[in-house]
Amino acid sequence: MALVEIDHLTIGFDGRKAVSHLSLRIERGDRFGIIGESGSGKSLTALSIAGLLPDAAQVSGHIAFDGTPLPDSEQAMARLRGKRIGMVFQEPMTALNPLMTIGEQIEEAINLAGITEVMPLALPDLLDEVGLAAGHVGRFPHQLSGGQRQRAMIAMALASQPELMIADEPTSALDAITQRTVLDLITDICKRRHMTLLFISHDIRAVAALCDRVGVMRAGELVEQGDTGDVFRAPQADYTRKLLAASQMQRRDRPAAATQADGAPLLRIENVSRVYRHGGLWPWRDAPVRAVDGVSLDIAAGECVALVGPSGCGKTTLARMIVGLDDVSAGQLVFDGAAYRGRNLPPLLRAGLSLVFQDPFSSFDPRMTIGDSLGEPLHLLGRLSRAEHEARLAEAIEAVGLSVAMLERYPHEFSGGQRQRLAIARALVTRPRLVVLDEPVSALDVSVRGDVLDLLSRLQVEHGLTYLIISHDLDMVAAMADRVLVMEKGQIVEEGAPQRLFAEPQHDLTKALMAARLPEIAA
Amino acid sequence: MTARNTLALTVAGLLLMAGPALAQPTEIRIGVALEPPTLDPTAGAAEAIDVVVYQNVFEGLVRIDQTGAVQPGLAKSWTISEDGLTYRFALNEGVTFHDGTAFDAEDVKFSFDRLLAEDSVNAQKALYAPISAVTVIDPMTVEFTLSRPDGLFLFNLGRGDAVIVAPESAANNGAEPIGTGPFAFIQWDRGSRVVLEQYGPYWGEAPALTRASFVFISDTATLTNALLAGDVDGTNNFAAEALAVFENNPQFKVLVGSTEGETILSTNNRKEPFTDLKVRQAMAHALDRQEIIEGATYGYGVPIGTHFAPHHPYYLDLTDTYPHDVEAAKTLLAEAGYTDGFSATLKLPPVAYARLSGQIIASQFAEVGIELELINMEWAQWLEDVFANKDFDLTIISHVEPFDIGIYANPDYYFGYDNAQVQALNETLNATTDEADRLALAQEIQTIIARDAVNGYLFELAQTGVWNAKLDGMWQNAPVEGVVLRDIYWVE
Amino acid sequence: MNWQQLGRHPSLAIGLMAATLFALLGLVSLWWTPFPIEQISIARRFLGPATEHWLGTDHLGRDMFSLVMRGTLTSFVVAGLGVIIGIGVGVPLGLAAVAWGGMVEWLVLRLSDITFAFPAVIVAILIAALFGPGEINAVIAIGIFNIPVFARVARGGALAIATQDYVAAARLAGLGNAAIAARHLLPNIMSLLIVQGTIQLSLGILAEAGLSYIGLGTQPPATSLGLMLRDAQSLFLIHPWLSVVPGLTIVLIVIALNISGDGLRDAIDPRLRHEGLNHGAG
Amino acid sequence: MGGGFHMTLFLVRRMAGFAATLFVAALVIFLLLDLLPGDPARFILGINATPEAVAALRTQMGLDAPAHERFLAWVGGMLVGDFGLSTTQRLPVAELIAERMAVTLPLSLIAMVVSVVVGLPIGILAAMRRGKATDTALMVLAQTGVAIPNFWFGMLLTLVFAVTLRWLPTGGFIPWDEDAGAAMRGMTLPGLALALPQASILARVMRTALVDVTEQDFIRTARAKGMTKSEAIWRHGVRNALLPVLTILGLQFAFLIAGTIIVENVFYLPGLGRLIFTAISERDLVLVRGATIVLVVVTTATMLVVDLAYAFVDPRLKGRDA
Repeated sequence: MALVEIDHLTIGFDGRKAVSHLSLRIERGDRFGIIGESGSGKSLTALSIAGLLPDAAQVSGHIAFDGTPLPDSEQAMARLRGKRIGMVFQEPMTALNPLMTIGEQIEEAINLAGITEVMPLALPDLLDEVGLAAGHVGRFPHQLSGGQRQRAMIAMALASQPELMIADEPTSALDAITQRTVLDLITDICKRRHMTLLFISHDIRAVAALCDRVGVMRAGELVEQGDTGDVFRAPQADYTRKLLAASQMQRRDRPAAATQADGAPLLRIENVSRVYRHGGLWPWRDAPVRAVDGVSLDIAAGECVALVGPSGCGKTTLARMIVGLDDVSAGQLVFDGAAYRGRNLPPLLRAGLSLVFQDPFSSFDPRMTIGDSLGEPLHLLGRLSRAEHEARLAEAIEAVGLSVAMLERYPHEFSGGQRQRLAIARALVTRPRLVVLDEPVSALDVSVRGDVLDLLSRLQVEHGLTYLIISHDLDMVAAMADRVLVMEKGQIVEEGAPQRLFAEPQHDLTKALMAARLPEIAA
Repeated sequence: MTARNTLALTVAGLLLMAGPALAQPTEIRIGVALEPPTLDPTAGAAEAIDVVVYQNVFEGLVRIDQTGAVQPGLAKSWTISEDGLTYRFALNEGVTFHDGTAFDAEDVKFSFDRLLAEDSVNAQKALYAPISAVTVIDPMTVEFTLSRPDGLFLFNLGRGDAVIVAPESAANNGAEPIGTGPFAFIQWDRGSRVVLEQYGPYWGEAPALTRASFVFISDTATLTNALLAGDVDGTNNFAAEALAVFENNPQFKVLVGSTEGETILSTNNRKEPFTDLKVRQAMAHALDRQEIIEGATYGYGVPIGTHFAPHHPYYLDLTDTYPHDVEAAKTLLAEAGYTDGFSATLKLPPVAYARLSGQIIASQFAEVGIELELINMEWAQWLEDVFANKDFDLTIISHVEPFDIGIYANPDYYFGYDNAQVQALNETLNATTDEADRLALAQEIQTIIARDAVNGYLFELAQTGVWNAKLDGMWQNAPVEGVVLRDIYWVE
Repeated sequence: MNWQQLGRHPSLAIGLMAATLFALLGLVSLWWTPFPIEQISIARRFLGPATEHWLGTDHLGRDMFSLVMRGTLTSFVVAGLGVIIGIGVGVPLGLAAVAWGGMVEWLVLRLSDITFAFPAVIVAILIAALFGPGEINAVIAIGIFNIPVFARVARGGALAIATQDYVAAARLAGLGNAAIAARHLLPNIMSLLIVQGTIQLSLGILAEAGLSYIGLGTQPPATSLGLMLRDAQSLFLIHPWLSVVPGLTIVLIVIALNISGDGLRDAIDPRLRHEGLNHGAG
Repeated sequence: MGGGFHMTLFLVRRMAGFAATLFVAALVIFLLLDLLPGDPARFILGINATPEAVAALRTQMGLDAPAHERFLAWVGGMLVGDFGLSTTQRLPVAELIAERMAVTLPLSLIAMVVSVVVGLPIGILAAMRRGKATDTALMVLAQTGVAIPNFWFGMLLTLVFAVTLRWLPTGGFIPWDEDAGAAMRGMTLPGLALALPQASILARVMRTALVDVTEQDFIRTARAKGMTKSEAIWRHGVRNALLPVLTILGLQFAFLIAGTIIVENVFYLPGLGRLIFTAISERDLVLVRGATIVLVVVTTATMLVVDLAYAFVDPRLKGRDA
């Protein structure tokens, strides 16, 4: 008998269907993965099994757990969750109560599970199982790293020794290295405990690595399901094929002519440091934090340089100083022969530099038309005639493959991929020479990432651009960059061409990053 | 019965059911609107001081009775010289201050030397200016020498400003008053109440009450509730607007009496256009006294046509000098050159009678073309602006000093009336002691100021007390400021 | 905000409608009242509601309905000007704190601390003593009270906006602090300000009533709901109607404004608007 | 992070800010009062006093010294606990304020306790029954509670409980040491009158905060652990929702200390608000500025306490500048 059996599940909000007529079976011992992009209804499906759908949801269809329909009463459903289902959520920071220690929260899960006989040993055992040191018990969530928090979440889910574990995007908020260790941990535990797993993710490679069965969801419907090997070897649905294709990054090679090294570098970073002090002007302020620590590097015109490193390594701070959003504490920057210290970047020089942000949803003012937003950087060029102003906007928006008519619209009318195109258009409007790309595709759905990267490649060639890409996505970096810099704790620890660097990593960090890469899906 | 009174009667009915009042037969709690800033009647003008301590804690050589007549006080008798310049007082024996120290002629001399001293802060110092010397003849006899005869001298000795204090305690009287009266000060819970207790060794007849508290309740609605609930036993002066609550209630008695408060529309006689007699006459015609009395005092005020208390034997009814006549007023204004009227300001102190009268007068004046801008002020500011700096057009104020017609003889006074004839008459009046002559003189002045329409004469304030029906002996009238406790008693 | 959204929030619709109705009633009194409000006629005082005087007459014989109309206007104007002062001074301060940061932010915070440290009633008493009691005094006191409120709301809202990438994009585009505050921060905290403004408006109407009660607010012959209530207070046992009319008007206006404020917040806050979807759409 | 050391730093910083606020506030108060029209001496002596008497009193009250000398003397005096002598009452200002605090402080506390005891459960209940009839009814009640003018409600309470039922006095204050029971009875009705709007506000804030918290992920986590929705709200939601409520409580206490003047009037209580009110009308500037600065101290100190309490309750804020 299947542990979970879903029959014609339909979930709607205000009459709009988020999940429609979904049926699937998860056998005992299965590790079942659901793949889908944002809004595909995959999380709602998972929540419906645990009876955790929002109150406003209208549900029809049947869900049976271990052969019995899910109970109607919240009381009975809570008991079922507490004893037989464990759950791990995406964002461990918000999923943990900020006012309680980790130990208290895990202990609470143990108490709720009601397994008194194992109580005396439970907490240390659990900590041991998820790899948390006993010293963390007394800490609050904000005092732990993302990975540690997710381990605590897993410990809570395991407390009742559940038959089913539901993991909803458990790693997408974590950085590459941590992501891998948490996935490995989940795999280990499932194997050891013979636990059934429902794994929800947008990352096709993670599903491939972890699950033996897989379902693919799109716009509320299950387009395909089956054994992982079968589905990926011979995908039936177009959508699955598209996802598979997108997961395999091809190297975007450019004609060599694009790189025109003419001696002097376009951007030179000379021994730049950035020190943050907290506590204002008081004499007893806190010890300073060195976010960037003596970094020097050159970027030649036409080059595509990538800066990789774990979160908090200082790569974003460095980018902010380069584009003039922040000031250096020591050292200086030289762009196109002119030295500056950050925010003192003069307007005309500013026009030669631009930045594309990571999150296309927050990079446009929701109250301004796209045209107004795109036109903003044109201030840097001094007074332009109305005609020239409009010509520039048209040029930029057409360059990214969108139409001039869209300039009148507002940001909420666009999808994520379109917005990122618009963000790139804005970066181009002043015809800059250097574009800094901060995680340019990581906030986008997998299926559109490739398109955006293609666009970037094309633009680099067409406009003779120089790119500095900030990212932790090694596959993307490998596909785009001519040169990769690895950064850790404010310093650059390794540098080289991507092929060489990834083949023979020297520094420990680079090695760890490489080790954390999920295997490509065998075609 | 009108529907409006139903609620009041319902409340009253419930009171009856609630059973007999809980008050003890020898204690009294009196609600008063204003808390005194200090308890020393010789160091401040506030009426609230006298309300609490006058004749209760402190006594003067003589005392004023309910009718305004002068009676023996600490002085059991006195003789006046032929020329009216020497007063010799024989003092009562066995009088002690509440701190136990004995009272004698030295205390009298001390009190008046203090009052008249260079650095004296007595508010009414001017009234005692005729005193040229106070001489101790023997411990029980004291003699006052005046520089000129003063018809009001004895009355003034009976005022709160001239009470006898002891040198040992005088400096501290503001916070802890020590006098010779039938009640001794017990405590002052600031912002809340003053408690007095019968003084055992009092030299005179012991009062019926053993204990009295003055509870300070400024809000009329609150005072109404406190009276209804029996939390206070009475109040000497209750807002006329809410008297209806108590008027037909057998649990309470309403005492309507007279005060010395002539309420006038004070006019700045120095200032255009009020320098013009015709303008002042027009304003007098424009006033509808009856409507003002009805609206501002709910009919309790007594109309006056001049600056004199109607209950006084010297009073002359001049209310018909300028009867309410809109047409006459308009004609006079036109004659004075103000065909279209004029505008002026009316500065109002923070008392209900002034604020209400002001609104009504503004409405009445508007009918004859005079536009009034009402400016409401606090006391401190009113005193400075209107009284000290004389920066005003019109104001409404009650002059509560007894027999204060002399202010019309002072051209520097705030309303600035300068009439040599009145000044001469007043001088004669001050120096005259013969009753018939005094009456004639006083009435002549009354007539002149009424004809001159110096100010708009509105009404004499009434004193409207509300008391528990079982209380008796309260003063109905207020010839001087104060709530005199000595005669009050509970009837069974 | 459009009509459809209004339909989805019935309490908001009712609140806005009631508040608007009262505001209109007040506004009309500028041109027309059934009787002139200055007209005093002692002979006609304390009349009950009847066909001629819909709500009866007060202690000076004035028409109660006319007084309520004008009183509503005064209450709205006093509270409204208080809000305008609060917004006019507080919002620029709050925005400047975010746009400039550092020393400016520190100063703004201290300034708002200090303003905040002065209780509103005390400010009103001091101002009344300085300039005399009256509507202006009430406006200033309520305005001063509103300044730190709006400064904090503006700062709080703008802080959240300032972390958005489009603000960084504007800086990249060479916009100065003032331009960023005006172009990006202000428009995006507008809805926040509208909600807070509605709430402060209702507080202001109550504050005006309170100030009038202790004699520091509106002064006769002008009138306000608070002043009417104060005048009627001592007559409550004899003529309760005189208190009920202005009292109930105040209660209704305040409730209407509060419901509008709450409703606007629910309607505008996208987190609440998309309630349900944000739980699961992963 | 070194918690203890950071905590001390945090405290020291906060205290320094506190002192700076107070100094500026003192300056503002002094300047403002110096501008007031109206002569205190003239006020005391009334309309018939001679100019000489007024001048004599002015000298006696120390009004003749230059402004900066008077300011320094005032601030210097306060540092050693000397607030000066009231000009009208001739008593130490500190003593007068202390007397009034014996009324205002307990009154505010009673109002606070009542509003917390009534307001929070109503807010929690409404949030739990969100969207249902109970919620609507409670929130209508709370809306009305906020909307009724204070003095009106006080009057109504008096009519019912004091005048008609005679359970409690209409007002007035019996000192605590004289009869604590009577003092308590006297504070009951004003306490209730003050508590009504505060409780209504608290109920609304609590409801909103709890509804917000209910949408947080950790509530879902708690439910995933095996709690029902209401258990999760009780055990995890309420404590988190109390954080914003704490700020409101601080504001309310500060407001109550100063804002009781209206209720003090209705119940003729000798509180701080009325002291300032009468002191200003009597132009007793020494008393006014003393009492005002005390209020400012209380308000600012309350905010400080709230900040510290926040840091104490919320582990995320420990050792950080809020």
